Amino acid sequence: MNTTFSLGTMQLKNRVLVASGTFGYGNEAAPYTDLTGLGGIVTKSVSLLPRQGNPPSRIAETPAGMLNSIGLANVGIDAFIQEKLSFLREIKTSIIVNIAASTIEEYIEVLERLEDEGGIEAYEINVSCPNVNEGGLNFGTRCDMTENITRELRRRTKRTLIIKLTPNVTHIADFARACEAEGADAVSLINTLVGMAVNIATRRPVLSTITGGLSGPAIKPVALAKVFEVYKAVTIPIIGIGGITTWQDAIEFLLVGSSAIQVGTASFRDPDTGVRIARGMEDYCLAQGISDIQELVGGLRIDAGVAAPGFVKA
Amino acid sequence: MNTTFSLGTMQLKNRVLVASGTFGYGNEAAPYTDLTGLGGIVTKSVSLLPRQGNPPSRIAETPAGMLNSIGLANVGIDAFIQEKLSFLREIKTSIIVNIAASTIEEYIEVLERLEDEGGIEAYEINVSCPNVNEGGLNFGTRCDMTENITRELRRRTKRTLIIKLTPNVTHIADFARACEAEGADAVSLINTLVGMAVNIATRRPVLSTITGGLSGPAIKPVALAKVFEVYKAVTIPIIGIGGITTWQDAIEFLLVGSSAIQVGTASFRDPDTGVRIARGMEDYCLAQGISDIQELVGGLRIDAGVAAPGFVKA
Amino acid sequence: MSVINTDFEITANELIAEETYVLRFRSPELAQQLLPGQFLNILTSTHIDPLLRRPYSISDIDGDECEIMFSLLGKGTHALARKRPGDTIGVLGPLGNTFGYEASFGTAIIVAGGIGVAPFPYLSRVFREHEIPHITFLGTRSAARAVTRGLSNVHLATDDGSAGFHGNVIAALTDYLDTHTIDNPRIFACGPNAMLMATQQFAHEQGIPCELSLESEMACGIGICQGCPIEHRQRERKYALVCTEGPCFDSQDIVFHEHHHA
Amino acid sequence: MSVINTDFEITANELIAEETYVLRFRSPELAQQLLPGQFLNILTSTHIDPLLRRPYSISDIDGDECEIMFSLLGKGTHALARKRPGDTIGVLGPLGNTFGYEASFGTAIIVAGGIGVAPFPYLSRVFREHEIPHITFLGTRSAARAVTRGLSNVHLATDDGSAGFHGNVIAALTDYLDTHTIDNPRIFACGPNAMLMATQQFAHEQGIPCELSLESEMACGIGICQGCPIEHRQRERKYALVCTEGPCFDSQDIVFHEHHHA
Ligand SMILES: Cc1cc2nc3c(=O)[nH]c(=O)nc-3n(C[C@H](O)[C@H](O)[C@H](O)COP(=O)(O)OP(=O)(O)OC[C@H]3O[C@@H](n4cnc5c(N)ncnc54)[C@H](O)[C@@H]3O)c2cc1C
Ligand SMILES: Cc1cc2nc3c(=O)[nH]c(=O)nc-3n(C[C@H](O)[C@H](O)[C@H](O)COP(=O)(O)OP(=O)(O)OC[C@H]3O[C@@H](n4cnc5c(N)ncnc54)[C@H](O)[C@@H]3O)c2cc1C
Ligand SMILES: Cc1cc2nc3c(=O)[nH]c(=O)nc-3n(C[C@H](O)[C@H](O)[C@H](O)COP(=O)(O)O)c2cc1C
Ligand SMILES: Cc1cc2nc3c(=O)[nH]c(=O)nc-3n(C[C@H](O)[C@H](O)[C@H](O)COP(=O)(O)O)c2cc1C
Ligand code: FES
Ligand code: FES
Repeated sequence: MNTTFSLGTMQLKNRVLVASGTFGYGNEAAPYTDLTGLGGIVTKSVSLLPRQGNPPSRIAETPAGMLNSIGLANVGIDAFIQEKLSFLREIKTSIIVNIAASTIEEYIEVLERLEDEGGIEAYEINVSCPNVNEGGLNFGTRCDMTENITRELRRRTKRTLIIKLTPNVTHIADFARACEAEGADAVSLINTLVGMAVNIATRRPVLSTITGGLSGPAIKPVALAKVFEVYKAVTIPIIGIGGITTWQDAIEFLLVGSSAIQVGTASFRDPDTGVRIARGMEDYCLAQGISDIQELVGGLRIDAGVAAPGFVKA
Repeated sequence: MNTTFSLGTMQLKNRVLVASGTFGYGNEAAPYTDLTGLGGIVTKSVSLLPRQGNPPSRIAETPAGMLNSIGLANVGIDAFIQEKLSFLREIKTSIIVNIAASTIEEYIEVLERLEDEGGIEAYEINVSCPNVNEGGLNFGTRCDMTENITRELRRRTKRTLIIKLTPNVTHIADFARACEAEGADAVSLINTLVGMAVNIATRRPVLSTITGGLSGPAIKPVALAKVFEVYKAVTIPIIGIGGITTWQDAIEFLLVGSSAIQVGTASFRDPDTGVRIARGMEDYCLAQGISDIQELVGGLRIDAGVAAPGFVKA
Repeated sequence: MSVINTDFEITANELIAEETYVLRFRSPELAQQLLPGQFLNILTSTHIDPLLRRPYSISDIDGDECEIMFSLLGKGTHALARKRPGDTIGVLGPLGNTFGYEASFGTAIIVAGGIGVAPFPYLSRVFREHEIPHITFLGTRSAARAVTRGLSNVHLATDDGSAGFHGNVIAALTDYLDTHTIDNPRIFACGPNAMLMATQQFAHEQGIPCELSLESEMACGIGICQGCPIEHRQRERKYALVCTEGPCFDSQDIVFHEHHHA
Repeated sequence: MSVINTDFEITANELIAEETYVLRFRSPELAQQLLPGQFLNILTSTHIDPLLRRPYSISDIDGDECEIMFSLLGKGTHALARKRPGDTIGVLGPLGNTFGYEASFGTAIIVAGGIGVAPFPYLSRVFREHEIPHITFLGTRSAARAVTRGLSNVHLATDDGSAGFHGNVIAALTDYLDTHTIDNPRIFACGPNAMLMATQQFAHEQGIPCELSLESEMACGIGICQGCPIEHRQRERKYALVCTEGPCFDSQDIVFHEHHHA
């Protein structure tokens, strides 16, 4: 049974990655799972300078989901290279460094610093950061900015380049098309949905930043719909993310068009989730007589004559 | 304790309405709850012609939520007036008729037919319908179309006019501003999020229409963030909708800026939910010494110096 | 008639066949009202997930106690299986219409597949009380999953041949009718859609009056969500609602589709 | 040392005070490793809601059995309270650091508020075993909520005056120190943030070394979510993580803020 998958210049040993910001830099979760069982590890977003992150409270549980406003707390590119990369390099799995920045120049600088380092197979670009030059406007909600970032970074690396899309837009397919046109090797989606929660006893927002990002099983139906929308629009591979907790969830994402998936919030409930999912998918394929899991990608069966998807038929 | 609330020409006896499409035409749920305990009933969307709705499967449960693709199944305006309105009129609560259409002309025609009928206090306009003239593009995801509908309908009625907004857009505040500018008395939000689910055994979408609308507790954090975004942008009242299941949820919606709320999916779990919430809110106000529940509307406390909300700080 | 939307205390929850349970609770009001073929919409857990109630046929009535029967499938049935006497469940009902057991016919043929047997102990009890002749064809995957309690004149068919007829329940019925004549029969069927479709076709070919108790996804069970349509030949707007217009339908009125095989 | 992420069978779950339970499970591996002050991250339910684990202090160790103590608050604790012997819970641990009970001091002053008493039966056991003098100040809303088992030399303070000192636990401690001298004391405190803030201030004013066992929202408990920051005077990037760098901190290092009152 073939579980491997080539994505740009990267060769993944299976379709299961762990999502940025939900698995630290790999070392923290190492005691709880066999990291070599993962297709790859996407690091916490790394920025040029260290970031202390937002004040507490940074997280809140919601029905079948959670909100976070971590604020991209991270050690910064220097400390990342000096302290974290050596551990990551030793793990027998693919390493994808997720990059966050507030200006295009910053994205470029972080990427160029990483180009000098071995052991990194791909970059995932988090465009859901407020752009300081544009007054805090999210890069990821502006198609032209997403396009520019992709173009500038593509020019500077031969490594696999993945653009991570935000779901908080009207037509996510437009963003995926822009990434494809500018040479991205893949898009990954979805990042978190904007959400909030209120503590009625104090009458304050639960999160220190008022709003935050919603993740977990609650958002899985939204993520599937976004992946399917993008799958109809581009031919580059899609990495599906959002609420994946079981191997069955992962198969759903493959069927709607994901070539690989990422496990996020579910790792908090159980850090071994990613490895369990990889194993579950393999067992499923064996049981179903599927010789290459690629057969499942985009394998959704749609009867002729059903209504065009994309609008809510409520 | 004052629970009443004036909205345009309508006087609501309390802040709790039941949401369109989740309470039929009132008669079905009557055996299970005391309809007079509700602030109002929003009818299932009514269209000009009867609509049979989508083929099965129309619903699917998801984590703490559900998907639906009912397809606006309804009796049509004639049968609504002849068969449903007489029951609704007799209930001692406010009646808000929700209107759906695929062209502006159709919206106008339905509204004008209803203008001749007594016992209706308000219209809620469902703009989340595919516009046939624009090739199925959703009215509600195009600001100019939302604007046009509001203008044309405002011109034709003195009754309370509520525009119901879809959350599937990048900047929902723009849509609310357009509604306010064109004279809407209120906006209600959110309608359902686009979502989907896959049956991995059959490899088919669970819903016959592939995608559908996500509702229920899962979407509550998204709804709260959207209401808060709109509250900062307009001065007309907001009716908050999305995952409200308990009176505590309702208070959260008031604090972020809702003047009233609607209970949707929760009525399926328990048709008495709306009345229980109205009672719970009243008890809460009494216990807290709140003499007019209006005090809570927009009462969210925000510390000086917190990050501007609206972008995900993941 | 008064409708009920209350928590009831569970008095028993027993494993009666492989992965199949009978759960009882005490409710004189429901016990008095419920008729064969009707169902209850049950809150399987106080957690918000699973969010929706699950419909269950009334399986039998014993004095003041009501019985439902379920087999393990997903979240709801696993939550139900964990319940113990003394725990409570939320029950909303009575819901839906009844089997047409008051129609005029000679002998009732009950056709049940898998957990589709659930409504028939109660129907059989009513047949016995009114001395209405009836014969039961029960199809299951294997002998270990067969639930015959409360039934009469049972002919078992198993997919694996572990007991009774080796094959499906319609094959068993056809086989039986090859050698027996039934006077003025009427079929009452409940089970998976594939079985109902076969039953429909069989009844049509043999010209036997037939009613089907249908399943559907349901969000509300009371007609407010429009989530449970079935294509119906007599309806102007194409669909009937399984929850309020069913679950029991005249077989001739129902149009099955591809997706019902799923 | 080996970390554990397994389901364990519950051996007891008892109500020991108003809305307060002690739950035990058997795990020789954990019983051998866990030290006072550490915690476990517990899956309170197999349902997907509540989604996240909840952290609970190790309350005591008895042979091969581990004990946690909890009081009813929201979804997780209500789910835990429904558990019965024979049911299982998912446990991940041992997590966090320990109390600095190996520091050099004369007498330990334990300050506990409400369910903040949870870690102290175990700490007290270690103190007793090593013959370290200690005295315990326990504050609760009322006498009915006071849990004193496993503690030694307890001075109770209740908000409603229903037993012991009438007032909060720091007032009780202040009152005590007015009339007693404690030789080379060290405070070990756990409880609601308001109490910890008062304890911090008291320790600072009195010049008593003090450690606080902090609470925080936690998604993972193992350092992968960055969800549990506390402002820390010794940290370059302002915050320490309660789950991996705590939960026990030197009182002098911790900066509380407005929101901690909530
Ligand atoms: C009127 C009516 C009466 C019913 N009476 C009974 C009864 O007496 N006893 C009983 O056990 N059930 C009965 N059902 C079915 C019952 O309501 C639930 O659907 C069933 O118990 C599964 O619930 P769950 O929560 O365990 O599974 P879910 O978590 O809802 O589903 C688990 C998986 O099984 C699939 N699934 C769900 N339902 C079915 C199904 N019916 N057939 C095949 N796959 C399915 C789902 O798609 C999902 O993949 C009845 C349904 C209706 C509409
Ligand atoms: C290191 C550590 C050790 C802990 N040890 C224990 C222990 O030994 N025993 C114990 O009972 N608890 C302990 N807790 C707290 C515990 O993890 C849970 O937060 C608590 O049991 C409530 O969970 P719940 O699911 O019942 O409530 P939730 O459903 O999470 O919350 C219900 C409501 O209470 C509020 N809330 C949640 N937690 C708190 C809180 N701590 N104080 C005030 N309001 C709150 C929420 O905002 C919400 O409104 C510890 C926490 C930490 C970080
Ligand atoms: C606590 C937390 C921190 C996150 N941090 C990042 C981040 O630094 N960079 C990023 O691109 N995405 C980040 N994400 C988003 C996840 O990678 C993922 O896209 C999202 O959570 C949806 O997947 P899930 O539902 O499986 O969690 C974070 C998510 C969570 C919950
Ligand atoms: C089954 C179902 C049918 C619905 N039908 C309509 C409708 O006809 N018109 C409309 O404006 N909204 C409709 N809605 C949307 C609800 O009114 C509401 O906006 C949405 O469900 C979010 O609220 P909730 O999470 O409380 O359900 C429907 C929702 C559901 C679940
Ligand atoms: S289940 Fe809601 S209308 Fe039938
Ligand atoms: S709880 Fe996740 S980092 Fe501390």
